[in-house]
Formats: sequence, C-alpha cells, structure tokens
Amino acid sequence: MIIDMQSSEVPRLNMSSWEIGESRYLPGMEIKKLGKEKFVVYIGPQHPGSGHMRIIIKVDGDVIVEADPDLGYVHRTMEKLSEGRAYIKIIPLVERMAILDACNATLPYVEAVEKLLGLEAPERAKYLRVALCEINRIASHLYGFGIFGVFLGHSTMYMWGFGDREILVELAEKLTGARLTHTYPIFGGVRRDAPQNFTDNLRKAIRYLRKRLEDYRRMFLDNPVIRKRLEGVGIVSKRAATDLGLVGPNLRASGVEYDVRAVEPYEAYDEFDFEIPVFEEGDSLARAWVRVEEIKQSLRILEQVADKLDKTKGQQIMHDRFWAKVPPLYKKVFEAEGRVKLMPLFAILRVPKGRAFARTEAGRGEITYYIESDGKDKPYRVRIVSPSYRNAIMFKYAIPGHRVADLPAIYGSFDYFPPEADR
Amino acid sequence: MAYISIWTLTRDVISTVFWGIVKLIFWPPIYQFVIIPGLVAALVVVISIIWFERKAAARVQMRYGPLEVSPKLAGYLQLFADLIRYSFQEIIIPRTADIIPFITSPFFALLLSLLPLAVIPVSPVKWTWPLTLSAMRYSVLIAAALTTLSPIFIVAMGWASNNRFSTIGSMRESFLITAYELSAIIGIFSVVATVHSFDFTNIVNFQGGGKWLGLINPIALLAAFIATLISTSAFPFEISDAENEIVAGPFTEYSGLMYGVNMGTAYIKRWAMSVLIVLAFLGGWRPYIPPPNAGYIAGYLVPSLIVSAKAVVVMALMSFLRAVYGRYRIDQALHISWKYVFALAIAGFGLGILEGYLL
Amino acid sequence: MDDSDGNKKVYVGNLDESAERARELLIKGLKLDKIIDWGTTFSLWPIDLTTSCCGCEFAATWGPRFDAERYGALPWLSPRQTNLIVIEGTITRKMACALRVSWEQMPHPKFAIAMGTCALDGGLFYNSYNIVRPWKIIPVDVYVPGCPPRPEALARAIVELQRIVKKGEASKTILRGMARSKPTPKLKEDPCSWWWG
Amino acid sequence: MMPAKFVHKKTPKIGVLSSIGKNASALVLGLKYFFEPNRFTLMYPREYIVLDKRYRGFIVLIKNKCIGCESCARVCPTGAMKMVKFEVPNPKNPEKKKIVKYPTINHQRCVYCGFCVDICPTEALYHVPVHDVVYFNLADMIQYVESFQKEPVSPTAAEGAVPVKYIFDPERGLVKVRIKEGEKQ
Amino acid sequence: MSSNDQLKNFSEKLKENLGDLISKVEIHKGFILIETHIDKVRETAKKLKEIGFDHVKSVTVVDRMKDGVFEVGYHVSSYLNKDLAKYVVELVTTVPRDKPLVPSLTDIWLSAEFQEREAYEGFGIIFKDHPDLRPILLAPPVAELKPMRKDFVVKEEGIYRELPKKENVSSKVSEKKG
Repeated sequence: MIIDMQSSEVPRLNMSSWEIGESRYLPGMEIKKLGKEKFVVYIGPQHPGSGHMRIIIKVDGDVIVEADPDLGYVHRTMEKLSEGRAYIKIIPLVERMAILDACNATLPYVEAVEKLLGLEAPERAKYLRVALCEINRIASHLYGFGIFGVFLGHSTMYMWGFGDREILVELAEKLTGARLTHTYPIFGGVRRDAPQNFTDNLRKAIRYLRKRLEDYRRMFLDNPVIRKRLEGVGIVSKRAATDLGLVGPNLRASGVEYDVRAVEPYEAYDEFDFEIPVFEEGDSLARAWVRVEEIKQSLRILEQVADKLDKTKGQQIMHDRFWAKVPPLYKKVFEAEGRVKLMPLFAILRVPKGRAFARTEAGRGEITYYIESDGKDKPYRVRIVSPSYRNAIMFKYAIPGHRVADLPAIYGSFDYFPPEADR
Repeated sequence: MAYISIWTLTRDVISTVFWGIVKLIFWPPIYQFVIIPGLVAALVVVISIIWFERKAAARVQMRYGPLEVSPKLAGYLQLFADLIRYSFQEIIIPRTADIIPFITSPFFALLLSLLPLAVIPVSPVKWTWPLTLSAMRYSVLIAAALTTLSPIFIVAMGWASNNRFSTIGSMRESFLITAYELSAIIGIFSVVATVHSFDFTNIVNFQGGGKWLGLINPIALLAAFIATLISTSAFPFEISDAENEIVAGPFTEYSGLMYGVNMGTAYIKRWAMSVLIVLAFLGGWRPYIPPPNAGYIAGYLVPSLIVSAKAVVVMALMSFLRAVYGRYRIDQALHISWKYVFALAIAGFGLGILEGYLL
Repeated sequence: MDDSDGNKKVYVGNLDESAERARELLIKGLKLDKIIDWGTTFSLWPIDLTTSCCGCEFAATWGPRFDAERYGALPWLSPRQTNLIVIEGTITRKMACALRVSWEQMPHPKFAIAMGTCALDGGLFYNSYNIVRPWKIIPVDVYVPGCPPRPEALARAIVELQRIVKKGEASKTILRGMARSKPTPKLKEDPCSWWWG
Repeated sequence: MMPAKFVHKKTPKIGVLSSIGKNASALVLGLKYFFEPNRFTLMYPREYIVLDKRYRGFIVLIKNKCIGCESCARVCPTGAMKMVKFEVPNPKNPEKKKIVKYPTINHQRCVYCGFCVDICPTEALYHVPVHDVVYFNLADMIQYVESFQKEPVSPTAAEGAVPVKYIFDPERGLVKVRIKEGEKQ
Repeated sequence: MSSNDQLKNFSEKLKENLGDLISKVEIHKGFILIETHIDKVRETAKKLKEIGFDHVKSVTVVDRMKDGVFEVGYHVSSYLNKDLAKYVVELVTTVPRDKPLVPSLTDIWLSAEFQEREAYEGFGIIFKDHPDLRPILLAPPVAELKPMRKDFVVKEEGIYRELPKKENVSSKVSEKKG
C-alpha cells in the first residue's frame, strides 16, 4: 500500500456527524445548516477580539454556525528546539510559553527532570516554589480578568486587573530578580532565597488583595451589564467538558472535580489547608467566578506559605547533590545575596536514561510534560501539552450557536493565552 | 462745504464693518448652526468632553491619562495633538470601496447631526429664533425629526466601505436606529403633552421656578437619557462600533481626517441630543430670564451659554459611564430598548398627559 | 501664445514653482512642520497587533502603574487609524503575513518599535524553523532589548521615538514628500505566500 | 497531610429589582474612586524606579576575574554569550602565542536569565540593575570585551529624573515613595 | 504521589482487564506504559474508555529513527473517576516510519482531535478516519517539511564568536595584560 502524504482522501470538516456530550448540540443552542449565502468572517490575527490567533467563523445573520480556530501564530517550536539543547537551557525556553505564569509553566519540566535524576528539592525550596506558583496563579488570573474586561468593553476592569497584578509582579521581582521571566525553579531547588522582608510584604499584599476582590465583585461580576453578557453564554456541560478534555478553571466551572494539586499533590501542596472551588453552571459567569474563588484560596495558601517560610528561615534551598561540595565562594555569595551559584556541571548535565511524565496545575489548568532521556546531555524527546492548547478545542465546539458579539465574552472567559497554546 | 474728517469716515467704516460682522455672527441661522450651540461650541465641547472622558476614566482606573503633552494643563491639548495628527495623515480609500458615498457620508453625517441645533430656540427673545414664528410653534417636532437623519449616513458608510466588519457594524447601527428613535422621541414628546405645546420656548417657560420637567416627569427623562446613550453609541451601548467585536464597526476603513470627522460625529450627536434634553427637561436657559427686548449679549449669548453649560453636565454624566460599564450585546440592547426603555417612554408619556391634565 | 511647435499654450506661470513657494510659505510662515511634528509626537497610537508573549509587558505599559497613555499613545484597534506598530516579540511565519499586511494598511507617516529579543534576533528561538526576523519585514525605528523588556524600557522607546519624530520625521514625509530615514525592507519572499496560494 | 477539598458553589443570582441596586452599587464605587483616586503611576521620563540590587538587569564583565572557562557561553540558552579568542604573547615562551578567551555579549539575544552570572566560578560577571536602555541600530547591541566591561547607565537617571521606589501597603497596595538623596536602597 | 506499590498493583489490574490486547506493561516515572499492536489500538482504547479513562492528556509521538518506527502514544487519564485520576496511562503503538498510518482515536476520545492534527503536521502521521486532518500550528509549506522528525535537524550555534575586523581589540588586550 502506497501512502500519499498529501492525498486528497484527507477527510474534510463535517459538522453534522458530530456529537458532543449528551446531545448533538450544546444545551440551549441549535446549529443551523449553512445556507447558500454563507458569510465568512476572519477574526484575527490582527483583531482585538482574538489575541494572537485566528478564528474563522461562518455566520448566518448574527449567529455563528461554525467556528474553526486557527492556532499557531505564536508557534515557536519549543518541542523541537529542546531536542537540541542542554537540559538547563530548556528551562528559560519553555518558560516563554506563559511568561505571565512562568513558575507554573517550568515547574513540571523541572519536576520531570528531577524524577529522572532521582532527587527532590529541600523543604524550603518547595515552599518557595509554592509561593511563586501561587503568586503567579493570582497574577495570571488577574491578567485574565483584565483581558476579559477589555473584551467586554469594561476598561476599568482591565486597568484594575493590571494595576493589582503589579503588586504580585513586584513581589515576584523582589523574590527572583525578574518581573515575569523568573527562571526560578531549577533542578534540585530554586535559584534565590527570599529577601529579608518578603513575608511581611506578602502579608500586606494579601490584605490589600482581599479588599480589592470585593471591589471587583461590585464593579465587574455583579455589574448587571457584565452579568447579562456572561450568564448562560458558552455553556459547557460536565459531560462535554470531560469529553473535550478541558483543564483548569474551565473544567471546574463545569462541575468536574479535578485539580492536580488535590489529585496528585506535588511539591508541598499536601501540607496546606485549602479548598478547590467547583461551579456547576458551566457558563462564562461560572468560569469568571471560579477564578475569583481560586484567587481567594491562593491567598489562603500564600498566608500559610508565609508562616512556613518564616519557620524555615536560613535553610538550604538546593539539593545536596549540587550544594554539598561547592567551593567556599559559592556559600559566601549565598549568605551575602541569597543567590544560589550553579555548579559548572549544570551546563553539561547528563540525565539517566528513562521516561518521565509530570503534571502540575498552572494558572490556566493542567500542564503536562513528557520527557524521554537517552542518557545524554540533551533530551531525546520533550512533549509539552499546555492548558491553553487543551482548551483551544472549546472554540470549535462552544462557540457555534452564539452571536458574533458573544465571541469575545466566551474567548475571555476561557482565559486563553495563545503563546501558551502554540508553544 | 461740508468737511468730512478722515477720522470720522474711518470710524464710520470700522463701526459699520464691526456691527456688520456682529450682526452676521448673531444672525440666528449662522449663530446657532455655526457658533453656539453649533459647530464651534460643539467642537470645543467635544474636545473637552473627550478629554474629560479619558481623564475621568483614568482617575477611576488608578492612573493619570493623557498628560505629557501639556503637563500644566493636565493634558488638555491631547485632543488637539490627535486632531492635528489625524488631519495630516494619509487618507486611504480602499480600492473596493464605493468611492462617492465613502467620501461624502462622513461629512453629511456631521452636518446632519448638527442640524437639530439650528432649529431650536436658545433664548426666549423673539428675534433670536432661527425659524419663522409659525414654524417655531413646531420646533420640538422639527428638531426631533432632524435628529433621525444622520444615522442613515453611518449605515451608508459601513456599506460603502465594503468591509465585513463595517457591514456588521452598519447592520447593528440600523437595528439600533429603529430601537432608540421611538423611545427618544416619545420621551421628549411627553413634555409636549404636559405643556400642551410643540414650542420649545413655551416648554422652557413652563419650567420656571425650579419646576423642571425632569423633576416632574423623571421617567421620561430617564427614557430619553438612555435612548440618547443608545443613539450615540455611548457605554454601555457602544455596540455599532464595538472595538473588540467588530474593530471599529462602520468606521473600520476610514483613516486620517475622515476618521476624525467620524469620531466627532458621534460626540456632536450626543451634544445635540444633550441640548434637546436640557431644553425639554432641565429648564433650558432658566433660571435666567432675559428682558423682552434684550440685545446680543443679554438676549442671545448668555442664555445660549446657560443651555450649553447644562448640556455639558449631561454629557459629562454620559461620559462617566465608560468607567463603570462594559457593553451590551446587540440583542440585549434591542431587548432593553424595546422592552424597558420603550415602556419607560410610554409610561413617561402617560405621566406627561396626566400632569398636563392636572397642572 | 504659441510655442515653437505651434501648439496653443496658456501662460499660467510655473505651477510647480508656485506650489513650491506656497509650501515654503506654509512651512516658514505657519511653522506647519513644527505643528505636524508636535501633533504626531503626542499622538503615537500603537496598533493592537499582539504578536507574542511580550504583549504581557505591552499591556502592563498601558496599565495603571506605567500608564503610557500619558504620552498620548492609545492602543487602537483598526490599523487605518494608527501610526505605530510595537512588535511584541516573536514573529512566526504565519504572523509575518499579518505583520506586513497590518503595516501596509496603516497610513503614512508610521513608525515601528521592536520589543524584546525575539523581535531583534530571535532570542531563545534563534534557530527555530518557524520564526522570522521582523526587521526583514518592516522598518524598525527603535529596538528594545530584554525578554521581556521592562515597561520602563518600552516607555523609554516611546520617549525616544517621540524625540525622533519631533526632529521632523513626520513632517518631512507629509510636507516634503521625503522618504523615511529607515527604508522599508525589500521582501525576499512574500510572507503571505502560504496564505494566498 | 491535608489534601485539598473540593467545594461546590453556585454563582450568585440577582433578580430584576436587585439589579437596580447592583447598578447603583457599581456607579457609587466608580464615583468613590473618581473622588478618591488610588493612583500609583510612575511619571516615567521624570521619575524612575531604583531597582533592587537583586534585579537581573544588564550584565557586566570584570575582566581581571575572568579565567576563560567558557562556562557562561556553554550555559547561555540563547547563544548571546560567546567567547572570543585573543592571541597574546606568552611570557614563558615568546615564540608560541598564548590564546586567552573572554566572553562577549549580544544584547540582541540576551534574555537576562542570569545563568551565566550564577555559573561563573569566579564571580567575574554581575548584573547591573538597569533595564531601560534602547538602541537604534542592531550593530550597537553586540558588546565586545571593551564595552562589555562598562556599566550601562540608565538614560533616565542620566537625564536627572527623580528616583522613586515602591513600598507595599495593606490599604493602598503599592505606594510610590521618593528616594531622598543619600538614602540606601 | 502514588507510591510504587500502588502503581504495580494498578498495572496488574490493567493487565487483567485488558487481557491479551496488550503486549507489554511498563512502569515509568509518573505513568504506566501499555503497548499494543496497531490493529488492536481501537479495541484497547474502547476498553480503556469503558474502564473510565475519559480524556487524553497528550498525544505523544516519538520518532525512533534507529528502529525505523514512530511510537504513537496517548497519555490518558480520568476526570470523573477519582481513583483512576491518580494514574496516567500511556497507550502506545508503533508504526513504521515509511508507512505511518494509524487509526484515529478521535471518535473515542474527542480531546485527541487537535493533538492528532499536530502529530500529523509534525511527523506526517496520517490518522485514518480523522474528521479534519489539516495542519494546525504551522503554515502548510512548513508543515510539509515534517519538522518534528529526527531527520529534520535544527542546528545549534557554537560558543565562539569572531571579532569584527575593524576593531583591533587583540592588541589593546595584550597591552593591558602586559
């Protein structure tokens, strides 16, 4: 049998043979058959309502009958590039897929390599990782709210979201030395110790953010105009969410109880007392509310982390394998600046042969890494599946049946971040 | 032989020319259409209001807004900079556009949105009325009719641009026209029912002594206010040029000066509607009452300034909503305007009739 | 009046010269060039072409803490009304088409800022098969290093661009018909070839 | 061990009447912030943030400390840091030339991850907390050994702008504070 | 984190349930690998879905150029069944590199749709009966290169840089050294 790679037998798009969830259509919507006079509208990539992607929609009047997401406008071939680079160089590389959620994006990679190396970070390093992860999660949700505000024409929400995000960015900057691209977790630990007044500042920020969440509710979530736009829009049932394999807040807004922090607690997440909010409605409003509740829980985690950080002050933040035999200059620098100097062996780190799979809960949902090592200083294969990529399928199935004006509302509620999806 | 001093002659000529110019300026059609509350006032107000809109939103949003252009004036010159930039930028006319409507529509829309200002009285003094006495008796009717003209050209703009987003935008605009016009006109006409007159002068005179019709009949005021928001695509009804959905709606393809004109048109329309609302509901030039045979200043300039000041406040209120609201969806806006605003307008009209019977 | 070929000619003066004189009068008398440059300086509206992850810092620059709207720069949505492109990071092969099309849709005079290492020399993705260098697509006035650059760095780029414009970069194209100091690069291949056919 | 719990919640419902109240609530909140704005904008060209010492800004070489071990070039994820070989006369054997290597940096590529600074065994590289330098030519951005040793100057500071810092406040979030002369960061 | 014993027990259970559909079960770091023949992929997948694995986390294709095969793997797990959610199972099958034809599992796991498209554009694997097999991330001309295959090599730069000819730095350096 000869296979022609570009054969014409590639099946074409055929909506009618599709079934999602329990019914053929998403609840409350009926997909009309496209008439002769179809009107194709290209939303993006230079379009305010699309970000850096394109959605090709076919409209019948004002109702979208078909949506075809066209991804890849920020596809930077991270998987291929990582096959040619040393392990440590991949950390900043994969970080770029979600720089607003940097720690969460790199952590599973670091974990996977740590699994292969057979080492685990020291206690304080774990707390620092959790601290940065939660800071990033809140910052990422606030970013999402900001963009959501823009999509609904609510410029104040954008400004408030970005303004309050600056507090978290400032915290992260004080901790890691960079605003967004922290490159913080590293094999065996983290790169910097917390500065002197970090926990005090953290507590102040938590108090302020708690107060602001109430403002958000009054201004944005309970605002009748916004509610009207979100309520009952883009409903995804529990079954559909499972079938489509959604992740993160979008999944939990549809009533599925899944969060990697609870299912397979990584780092120090099993030591903290927190809840994971789950909403039943599955519409855009529920997706927005899930994030608000998650911010509240993240603040709760951060409070506990602050206590733990105070308790473990002065402890080692690097695994013994990379820290026991370092020259005295390294320890002097660590004591003076809290900066972990790296052994030159990091540049040519060889990882034992094997395969590892790691998953963590990033701001937008579960992020998974599959790493295969053949014993050399470069990985044989790195497979990254990011939350936005798994959520991208929603555009195809959740948008048809809605009006053109609902597209930004649904897009915003997914909190979709194209660089993360395209990798 | 009579000796004519060269100085006297010069003085006479100068005074003739001066008074001629003054007369021309205060000639009602010119004054109202071009100066106050027409083009010049409208431009000044629009520039100030856009500045206010940006600064007010910025205040709520924890920042400063336009500033560096003139830090001492808190960035007031920002709009002039934008205007200059617009005016000298390249004007692109897409090859696929329908050229004649594409070019002419923005200017027609601008002129027609100014027209209602040319038929309303801004002073009770008879010589200042821009229409004949008999026509003046129906000034509410004429002004209301003229407000409905400019949207047609916005629809034409979208059609002529031959762009998908423009087409969707103009479709939305045409949906909205039908939705708001009735409510706006019925809302304003409820005062007619109360006062038993189509004459703005009578309506304003009726509102003497703080007896503003907006206070007597707040329902109709609310209906007219919301209808104005819809008609001028102000938040939360910024739908026909919703940026995040359909780029700039009917104006997507316009560049340079022509977009500047378009941007001005929506605000000028809001200005005209605000002036109408002020006359109908907020007491017009009251509490000031000019003497019956007052001159240019006391009889024309002062009352027109009072009307303008009140209208600016109304506009500022409308602009502030940007900081609080997002935008509705088109079907929700239609739903609101037909189900609630229209009902409000009818209720206001009923209340107006009742009050007209009682008062 | 007949000229040597016997054609009838109406003498109306040298039109080119008159136009030239009128232009000089406008420039010298009204200082029109200064006015245009002033207006353009404080009205650099970047187009909302979010190309990559530097968009986070782009958005933060217009956020409350750094508030680039103070400079009169307002991110705008339709390319027809803008005059600045901020290339926010990586340009992939697919996005290169959108970048070029957006650039061509913008009216003159227009400017560009390349933001982030990805927009300068590929940054972390320097050897990727799916990215292009944006300065091969459109002319870039200011380069901002960093990955991503701090919002201050982008604000600095805007301030520097304002200084460039104030020196006459806008008026010379409008009034004198001169080319911009950074010429538009000639495309070696059509970035949109995959899209057209 | 206290694993996280899943808690089911519902979005709050509001009726037609309470929506009037919610409208008013949003408007009142807007007016509150209009009259008492909580602004913390940095007036950038006239003010600049004095960055933390730990900030990972531009990288500078201390040539005397450099031993030419190539670690920085090997760990650089972008190939911004590269070694340049120089031939210098060998004091012991004047006929054979000695080859010394120094790092050079390409700011077109550098992502300021700080791996090179952290991996340098002799602390020959360090970060300068400056990050608002822009360039007009791509060629200016490659720094060879000579220019790599110079600390970049923040153009804003050079223009005489006011240094500020941000402190955390539980009521107002971030608060801009002016740094007085002589005050330590 | 599930301990090793748990993983072993679970893999035993899987073996029991799937019977002779699978040829190999391996425990790796963080997931259980089950290998099956290409003809039995659909059957195994259906069985796995019946057990409760309701979504695909990742469609992982590995190019084993030395063996001349592609390893097509589906990392599956469960959302609705909390016991299964702890485990990630990779269903692996191999196809020859010169004839990469795999039955599509999109109709069993809808969540695999986009990832199968990605595998198609990156490796050129054709998923039979996939409803919409087009490149997803790359422009068609780039996708034709099949860039994810191992024989498409992306070059890394070296660690040395040449000095520009104008700048005669070496002399200065030597002066200062001396």
